Amino acid sequence: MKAKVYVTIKENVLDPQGNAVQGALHSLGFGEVAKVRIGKFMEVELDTADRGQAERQLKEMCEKLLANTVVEDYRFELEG
Amino acid sequence: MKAKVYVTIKENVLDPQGNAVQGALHSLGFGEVAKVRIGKFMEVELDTADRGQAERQLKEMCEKLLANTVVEDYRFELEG
Amino acid sequence: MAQQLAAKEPTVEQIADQKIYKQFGVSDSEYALICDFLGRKPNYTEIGVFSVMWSEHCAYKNSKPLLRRFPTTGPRVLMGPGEGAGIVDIGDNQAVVFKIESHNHPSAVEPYQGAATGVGGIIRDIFSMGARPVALLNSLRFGKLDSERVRYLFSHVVSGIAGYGNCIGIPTVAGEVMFDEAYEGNPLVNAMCVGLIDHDKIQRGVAKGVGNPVFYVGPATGRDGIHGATFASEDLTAESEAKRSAVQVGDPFMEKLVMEATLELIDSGIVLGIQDMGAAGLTCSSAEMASKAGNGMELYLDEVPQREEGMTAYEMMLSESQERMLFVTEPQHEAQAKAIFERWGLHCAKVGKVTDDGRLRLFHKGEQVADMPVKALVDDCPVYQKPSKVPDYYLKNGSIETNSYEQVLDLTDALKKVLGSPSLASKEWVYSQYDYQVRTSTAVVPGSDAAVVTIRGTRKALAMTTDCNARYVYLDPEVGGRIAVAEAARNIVCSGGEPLAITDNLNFGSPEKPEVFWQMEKAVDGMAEACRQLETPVIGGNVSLYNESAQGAIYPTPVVGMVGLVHDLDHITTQAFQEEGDVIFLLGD
Amino acid sequence: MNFAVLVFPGSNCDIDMFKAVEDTVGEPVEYVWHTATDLSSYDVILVPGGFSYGDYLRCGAIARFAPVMAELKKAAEAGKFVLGVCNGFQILTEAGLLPGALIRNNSLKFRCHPVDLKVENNITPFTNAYAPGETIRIPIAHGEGNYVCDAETLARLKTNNQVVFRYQGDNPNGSVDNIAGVCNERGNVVGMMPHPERAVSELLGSSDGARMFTSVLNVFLSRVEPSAVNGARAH
Ligand SMILES: Nc1ncnc2c1ncn2[C@@H]1O[C@H](COP(=O)(O)OP(=O)(O)O)[C@@H](O)[C@H]1O
Repeated sequence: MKAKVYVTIKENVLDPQGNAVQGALHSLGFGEVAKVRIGKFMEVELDTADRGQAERQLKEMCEKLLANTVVEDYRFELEG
Repeated sequence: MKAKVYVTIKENVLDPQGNAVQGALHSLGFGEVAKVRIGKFMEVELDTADRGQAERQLKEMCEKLLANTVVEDYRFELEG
Repeated sequence: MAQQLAAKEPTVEQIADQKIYKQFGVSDSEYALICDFLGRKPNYTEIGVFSVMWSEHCAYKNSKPLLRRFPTTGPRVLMGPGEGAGIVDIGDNQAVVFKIESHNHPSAVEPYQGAATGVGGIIRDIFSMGARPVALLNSLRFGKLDSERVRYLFSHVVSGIAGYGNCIGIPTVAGEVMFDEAYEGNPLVNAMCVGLIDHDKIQRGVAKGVGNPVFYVGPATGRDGIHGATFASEDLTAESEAKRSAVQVGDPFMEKLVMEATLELIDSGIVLGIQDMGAAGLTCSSAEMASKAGNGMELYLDEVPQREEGMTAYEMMLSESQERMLFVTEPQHEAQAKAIFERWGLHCAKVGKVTDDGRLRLFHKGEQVADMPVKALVDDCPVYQKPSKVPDYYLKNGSIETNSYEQVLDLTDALKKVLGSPSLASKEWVYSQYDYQVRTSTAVVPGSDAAVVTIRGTRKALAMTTDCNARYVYLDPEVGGRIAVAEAARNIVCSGGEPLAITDNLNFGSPEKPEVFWQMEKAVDGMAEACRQLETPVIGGNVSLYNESAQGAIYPTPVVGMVGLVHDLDHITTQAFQEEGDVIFLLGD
Repeated sequence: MNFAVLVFPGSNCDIDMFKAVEDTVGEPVEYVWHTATDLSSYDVILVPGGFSYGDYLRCGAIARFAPVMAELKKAAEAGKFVLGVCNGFQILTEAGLLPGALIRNNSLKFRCHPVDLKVENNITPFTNAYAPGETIRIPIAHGEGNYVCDAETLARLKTNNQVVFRYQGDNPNGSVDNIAGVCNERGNVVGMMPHPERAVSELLGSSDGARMFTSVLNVFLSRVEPSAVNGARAH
């Protein structure tokens, strides 16, 4: 089973990388870029067919390791 | 207009980050994790209503800055 | 799928008839020689192995005659060119190990990873000798900063060097950066590493003891950095595109583990021979280790850890996946070796055996897939004496009447111009991204002449620098070569050190051009002369040729990396004026 | 007094920390491997800098799960002295032993150079040899030292006097309120981005960091409340 995990920086936390990329895009001439936020996109393959179990596990992985919930939010999608 | 950009490491390129996270998940007891690949997830806000233009611009931004096409693939979705 | 891929490999006959070997850079006469050595025509794996062993990078076939002109011995030299790195005695049973290496072409394609893996490679050269790496240096050349591409290359190369060195925890203490149109399409990225070792710990890359097992340690092998020829004979489908050789990606964390485990293994005294897998990975390390011991080697490729499915013998032998090592120990020490690596979270795989027949034999899926004489691979590559010709520009410059130039009268303005040029401006932007203090031994940090690194438990220190003013070398290669060595020596002396020896990186254009070959010859002569005068022998180095772009060859850039011994910490001197009222002298004329 | 220097795969300032203890206070010091399950024989536990587990994913994120971390938590709860420097600070925040988080420098670049620090809190066991408000010079070397926390936490840090160091002059990483180091409420766990172990001799450019080590030794020897030690000194 495959999962996609998205980790994003919390709305009220500054995103230095996003700001820098936005600046860079402006100086490349993409003036219509109003905002950029940069997060992580993870593809996780799980050796299990049990959807419920996979979901529980992913939630736990995110809470424990994949995201730092002090500054980040996460969500995931299970495929197949 | 909002876009979501996904940047992933090319299939046969080494992903040390993904490997390290996979190892960590294993030692945390998530033995069923078969593979982890870590990429980037970006949210880009564009001050434009022209979908075609937005698409062209996003493609160019990805090629020029957001992805390093030597080692990364990208795709994007336009919302709204 | 494996079968399918293997079936795509050209047959022995196709290689011969369609001259496929040429795509590997093997000439007709070299191919004929290979057939002679084998007593038959080579298969795809064999021609691949020969082509890398007989490349300029491994065999120095165009530069060997020149390298012989360097003085390479001296009372302090414990190991000269030939091994991974040279070694110089610094007294008290201690020695300094150092070498420089280029990663120019990979950095032009992918600057961050190219530079990072260049640093990773040179570090492996040092710790595979048994030495503890204590400092990194670099020498960089780029085109002019007004180009967007150049700025991209420059900033990513610097990040790549920083990313690798900072993570592994070896301070990057010195270097140089210059900008000139001559490097527009072909940047230079040379990395140097300096290590410390006790005399009795010095290792060599030898496959000693017939019957002994050969171990592979490090991450799994992928299709990284295999030369493009693999798929050149295939139609470029989406599928083959995806399988094509991948850019090598550095993993400094992995290398840190491999380094610590390797040093621990060497400390335990059970290693008979060890070598890193650098260029042409498994091929070069196995052949060279066997050759140095006068032995042969068998490799069981199914045992090689693999990152991807369906890898062929050819791909495994030519892969340049990073952070891998090969070592030989006696069978009874296998468990001890494994335990050391396991403590560091690493696996080591038994992938071969030392044999007495002087052959490199490869086995894959129950079959012998290659069988080549080791000596032919390592020693018998033909050496070429390329034709040389004095370039027109040099002749023309010789007749220029310098008095005809107008004298500069506005010196303030001239000085401002000079100071404002990026090549001369402060390099703080660069070195503030490097962790130059980790290991807490850096007594002189970047920003002075040579860097100085202390040796704990002694009053001694090492001074180190990289130098080359390629514009001088271009204008007069012989004088320029001398100047490069002399400048390095001055930097060492001004920092309080006694120059010990140099490592050099000969970055030149194509040796097929007689004018370029002339530059090489002359530059080497000049350097050799300076090394003799200053009693700083060349204990190792690297050659990077074919540095050309659409605009032509780069400036001839023979980078000098020099290390000196500071006999007492009190001798350390920095560049800055110290106090008001101090007297200023000008030495020389 | 017994010092422990924790070693994770990828730690690289462990040796420097060890040497600093030897050179400043000369008390017994040992490396403790990340798999260790007993810290009971140590009085001070130093979590050194480096790139534990490559700092892949997030700095310190993977290290916090090492077996030794459970013991470190116990030690902190028992009131033992814990100092995390650079990656060590990141590990302590990831482990929840210190509030907040450390994200990418606002310059997005790794930065290595000396900085001036203002000692904001000199009643922690590691800082009581400094005068309050004193400026000291200590090098930084990090790519992710930008301290962030929510407004509530920040207010709490200030009320409880948990800000230990602030950057003086240039803020090198964009850290909120110029914060360079913080402690827990009790004051026995301190985390900071600058490297005091790199500033223990004039040969290294500064010896201002040495007092962090002598300080903790003094506190230990006096075996009284850290604030009393400080209070006893005339300012
Ligand atoms: N790529 C680099 N990496 C590390 N240090 C560098 C680099 N480039 C320059 N430096 C350092 O900056 C200082 C000035 O360098 P440079 O301008 O080449 O001066 P010099 O001609 O006196 O050697 C030296 O200390 C040098 O080591």
